[in-house]
Amino acid sequence: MDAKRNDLLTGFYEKMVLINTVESSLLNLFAEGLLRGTVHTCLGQEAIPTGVCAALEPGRDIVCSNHRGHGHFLAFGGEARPLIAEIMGDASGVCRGIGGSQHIQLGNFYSNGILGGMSPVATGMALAEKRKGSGGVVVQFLGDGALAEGVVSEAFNMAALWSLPILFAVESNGFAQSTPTALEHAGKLSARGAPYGIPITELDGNDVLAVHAAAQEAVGAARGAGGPQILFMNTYRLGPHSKGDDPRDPAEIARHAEQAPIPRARAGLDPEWCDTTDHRIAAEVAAIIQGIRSARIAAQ
Amino acid sequence: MDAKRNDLLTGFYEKMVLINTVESSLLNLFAEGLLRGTVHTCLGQEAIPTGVCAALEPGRDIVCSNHRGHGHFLAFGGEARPLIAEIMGDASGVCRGIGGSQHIQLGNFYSNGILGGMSPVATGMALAEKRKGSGGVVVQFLGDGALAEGVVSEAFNMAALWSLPILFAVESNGFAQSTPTALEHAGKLSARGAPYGIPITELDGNDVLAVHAAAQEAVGAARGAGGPQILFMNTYRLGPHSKGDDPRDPAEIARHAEQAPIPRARAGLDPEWCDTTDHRIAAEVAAIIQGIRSARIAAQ
Amino acid sequence: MNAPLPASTTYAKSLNAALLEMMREDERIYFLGEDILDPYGGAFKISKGLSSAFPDRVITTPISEAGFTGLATGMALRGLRPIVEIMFGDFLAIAADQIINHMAKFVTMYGRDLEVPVVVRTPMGGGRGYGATHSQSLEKIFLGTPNLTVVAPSHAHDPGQLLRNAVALGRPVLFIEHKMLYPETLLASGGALMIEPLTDEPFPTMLMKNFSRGAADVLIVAYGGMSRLLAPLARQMAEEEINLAIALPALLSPMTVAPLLPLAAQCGRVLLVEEGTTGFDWGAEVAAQLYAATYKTLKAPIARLASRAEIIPTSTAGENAMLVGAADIESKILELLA
Amino acid sequence: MNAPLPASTTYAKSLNAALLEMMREDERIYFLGEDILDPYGGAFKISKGLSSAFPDRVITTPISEAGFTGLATGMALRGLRPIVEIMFGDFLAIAADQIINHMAKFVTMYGRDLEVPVVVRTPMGGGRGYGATHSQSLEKIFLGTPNLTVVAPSHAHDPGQLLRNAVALGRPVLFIEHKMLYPETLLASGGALMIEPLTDEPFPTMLMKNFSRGAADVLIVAYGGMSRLLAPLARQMAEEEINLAIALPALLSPMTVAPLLPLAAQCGRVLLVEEGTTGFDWGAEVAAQLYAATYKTLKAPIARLASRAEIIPTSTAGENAMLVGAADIESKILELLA
Ligand SMILES: Cc1ncc(C[n+]2csc(CCOP(=O)(O)OP(=O)(O)O)c2C)c(N)n1
Ligand SMILES: Cc1ncc(C[n+]2csc(CCOP(=O)(O)OP(=O)(O)O)c2C)c(N)n1
Ligand SMILES: [Mg+2]
Ligand SMILES: [Mg+2]
Repeated sequence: MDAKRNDLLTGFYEKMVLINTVESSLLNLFAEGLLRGTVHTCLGQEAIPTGVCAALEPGRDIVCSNHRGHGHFLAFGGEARPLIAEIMGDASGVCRGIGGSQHIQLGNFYSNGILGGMSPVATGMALAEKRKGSGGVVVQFLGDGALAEGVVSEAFNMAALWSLPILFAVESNGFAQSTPTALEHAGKLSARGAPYGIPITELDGNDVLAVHAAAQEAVGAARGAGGPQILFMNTYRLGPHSKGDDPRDPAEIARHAEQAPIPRARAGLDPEWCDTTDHRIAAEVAAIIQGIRSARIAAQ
Repeated sequence: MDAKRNDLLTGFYEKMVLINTVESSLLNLFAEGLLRGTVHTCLGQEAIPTGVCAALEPGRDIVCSNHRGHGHFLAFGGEARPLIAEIMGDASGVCRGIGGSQHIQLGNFYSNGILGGMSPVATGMALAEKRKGSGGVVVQFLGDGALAEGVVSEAFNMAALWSLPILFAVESNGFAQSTPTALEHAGKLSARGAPYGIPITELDGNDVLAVHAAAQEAVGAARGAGGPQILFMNTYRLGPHSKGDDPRDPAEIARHAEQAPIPRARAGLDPEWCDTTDHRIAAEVAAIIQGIRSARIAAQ
Repeated sequence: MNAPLPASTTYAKSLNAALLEMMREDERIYFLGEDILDPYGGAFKISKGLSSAFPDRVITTPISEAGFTGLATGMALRGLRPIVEIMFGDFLAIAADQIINHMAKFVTMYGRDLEVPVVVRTPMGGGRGYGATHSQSLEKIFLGTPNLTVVAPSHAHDPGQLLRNAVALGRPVLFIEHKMLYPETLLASGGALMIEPLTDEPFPTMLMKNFSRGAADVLIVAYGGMSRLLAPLARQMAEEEINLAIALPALLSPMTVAPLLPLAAQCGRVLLVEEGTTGFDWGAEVAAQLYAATYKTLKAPIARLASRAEIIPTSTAGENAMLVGAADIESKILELLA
Repeated sequence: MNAPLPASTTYAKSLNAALLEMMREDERIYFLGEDILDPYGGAFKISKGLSSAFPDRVITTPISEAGFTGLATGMALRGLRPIVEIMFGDFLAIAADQIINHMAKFVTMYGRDLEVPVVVRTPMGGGRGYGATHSQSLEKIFLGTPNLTVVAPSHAHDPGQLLRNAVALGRPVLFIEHKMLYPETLLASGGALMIEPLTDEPFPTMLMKNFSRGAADVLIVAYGGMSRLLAPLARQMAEEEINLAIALPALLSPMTVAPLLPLAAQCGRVLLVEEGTTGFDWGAEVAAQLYAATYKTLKAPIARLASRAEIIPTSTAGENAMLVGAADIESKILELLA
């Protein structure tokens, strides 16, 4: 592995571990009763936010995220403290505790909890950036399940019709909530954008370097007037859909855990450095949470 | 041309002339002020309703129609008098004058004025017929413009997922109201159902025998547990979108008129018989309209 | 038609049991929605066990709320009796066209009455910190839709029985369940509370009283999840000797105030409570009708309580401040009596 | 802010002229919808000439009402000022989720105020025999939606100026135009009628009176297309010496009755008129608020008129029987005065 590739990978590893640590901590907080509502974690899917967002320029590019958006937020440059505080419903959160896990906005980052609903909104943003000549590209993250919403098809059509700078980043984890893809999608899911003439790249979404390379290419094409792009990334969710019960076979989950993005990245890195990094980030996140807790207690 | 083919063609010719005559008469009634609201005629598109509905069994098959549905109604076995009366808002109409041009139901025929909205409804009917084991097939007529409604994509997915007996019959006349297809659809429109694994046949929708043959095959496949089918039929609307203004170049319309279904069918038939048929049907439709008028005057 | 309540079952269990029973009795009943198969059994577990018992008639759908709502309409038009679950009531907005311009229209649009026996059930309401798009009480956008019946049982009703009645109606029903009611044990008369039906329709109004002698001081009219706040409040106020008559209509639309008039006239003070946001709400129609029917006989203007006309925050503090709460109701009652 | 009305222009021309002017003045304004390009210029010709003058900023869309409404929201979030045309107001139901759960939510859902300058305009109403899915007054499903402003100018307003004000608002506006008003010449004082603004907001309430001396016998509150029925009726009743004060609010939601109170108190008789179907309608909220604010001072219960809670028939006879008409209004006035 060359030096540049190694630099990239260490950076990605750090980001993925941060995402993983924040998500695990959120599940713990939920179990502790310190967090209400709902929380969809992207455990096992860390390569996609990390690789895709590394191909973006947060100053001019835009991310439209969905219900499973914490990783997108962190990978796009958002900080862990205001994110965690937000999900804990704290007034110091990025949206003053009002938005919560599924409704987050900061700068060029927007999320909403209605599946598929952000697709036309993101398409409109891409139209605006194109007309303003900003050079900005919009990334719209979508789960495989959300592809069944009609409004996503409408967005595909409009984005292609007007050749807009948007990347539809599909995180295909094989499930929507409890339902396997085969029970809710006919035919070839990755080809949904094909009749609109949108270029589609299907790839292993657990290989962070591959995700990043594909995203760079797709974002570059979109920025260079190549119109909309689709990345169809295969991955697997290691955690429950939100909190609590998971009807899947634990053996299946364990099998996928071996192929998860973090162990895969780790295989190309110095194990000692990885351990140090893991501990450092664990400590950082723990400190953030401790800080929020203390402030809460102090305020009472 | 063999005898059977000739029998078919004469029957189709009569039906197409009936449709054409009713539609023209409706436009005249509108111009006369005897008909309010809106009226979308299928002048120039007569082959599609005629050929498709001839492949159906009105007793068990179902037609879900759209805003341009008079031809579908007549071709599916509906009578001209109650149809015309309905569109004239007469209490003797098939829906007592309440539904009007876009909202007609009788037996297994249903239409509605919301573009694309009948696609999931038709899909549900197909599910019901399948579960009841009736052997019935549902035909859902759709314009090219309506394919942009997201709910149509949702219906494609469900129909294919559950392998339902439904035929999506697309009448692609190159326009939606005033807008040419290229201004509202990206990519390859006929391929929209492809990613769902739905078999698609694209064909000349002005050749009534070809339409009928394709419909027979598609309906047969759907009935035989082959799941949903798409016929993508290219045609051209010779009349205005509804009544009144037509922004298209008259020369373009004239060029297409030569290739319209009725002149094309006529070319394979005895011209004298055709003339007699034309006159007979004209007289029949005129008598129907005269009857409705007289009854109206009598009622006043 | 309205059998006695089974002892101490929950709102969720009542619905689940009714579904199982109905599907056993009637082959035309289908159940459709997202993530409804066992072992998951639906986001709120209302369909638990259904797919195991009736694998052919329980259909898990793609995430296409408009699509599968329309699908159900088509099934209903062709002789089946589908029950649709919309996972969160907020997503009804996606299916609005299918409900308003298709399902409800077909009943009479063709100049004759068609049977359209379809029930769309959905959990509404806040209180769980789900945030702006998963906590609303959006039923009000469907109230007044011609040919659409909107029903919202409180936990003083037997929700399972009402669901049976909805399926039996033969016309489109939107069936609203407050998500905070699911774990609640159904209310029955006992202690300070007397509960009885005020009307004998398929979707009756239940009357909950916290007194046995004397007259009511205030008539409260509320529906759905509000019973969760009102039952404890009524118990508490019984000790303070404030007599409350609480009418809980299950039938939101179409609606008549006629059964409420004797009570309204009797106490002269009326409070309307709902969780939806204020303005153009359920209470507006109730108030307008009540005022017209009791004209000048009330002792005070009708009080209306609803949630603030804002989006619903995720944080506990924000949600509590925004949604109507027991404290708001209590102080309105005291205000009315002052 | 509300310039004097140009002499004898129509409702449609006023809108068209305002659009042309606004787009000339502000490069951020885009116009989106179905079939809006020249020479067709939109189903009701409101966008005539726009695409010729501003080819880059007039975008004809696919038949995807949810999609292009969401598109406009995205444009608005990123600094543009889109105006969306929904060809028939009935199709708003398709875009309900995009309006309620996206457009309106973004304004405050993120804990801070975001600018979402988007206007959705659409023709509503019956009277042209278009039938059940092209004749409704569906605005009522959006009334009371937090963060959504609903505006419906009558032809006593200057609709073009109100559209300018809607675009300037910086927040989502649903702008309702009754399709029967398009060919109407805008009303101005003259003959028996006096017209003046009652309030001075961006979306003012206009007051139309058919008398110059004495007091009003009845206060009528109505909006949008109802002015078409009310203006001739007011002229006719002037001859019968029945004094009518007709308040025509343009701002439907959010709404306050405060400006109406002096008039209501003065005449003590109030009639509310709207074309939407009866029940859970605009008038319910107006009535509830008016009753509360005028408690026991009115001379008679508030009268409410709306269309029958049925689907809208195509036939002339059916449509006339179902929709609220001038004769219904007249007899309600006489009833109030009896
Ligand atoms: C319109 C809508 N329908 C349903 C839901 C409830 N819901 C939340 S996440 C989810 C599954 C989504 O699956 P997918 O899109 O594959 O994303 P994943 O959760 O797998 O990341 C569902 C059904 C929702 N939030 N919005
Ligand atoms: C949901 C919806 N949007 C818009 C319309 C208005 N409208 C009626 S017909 C039409 C064009 C339809 O084009 P297409 O589907 O190609 O059918 P065609 O008229 O060409 O037969 C439009 C936009 C409608 N009826 N329904
Ligand atoms: Mg998934
Ligand atoms: Mg067409």
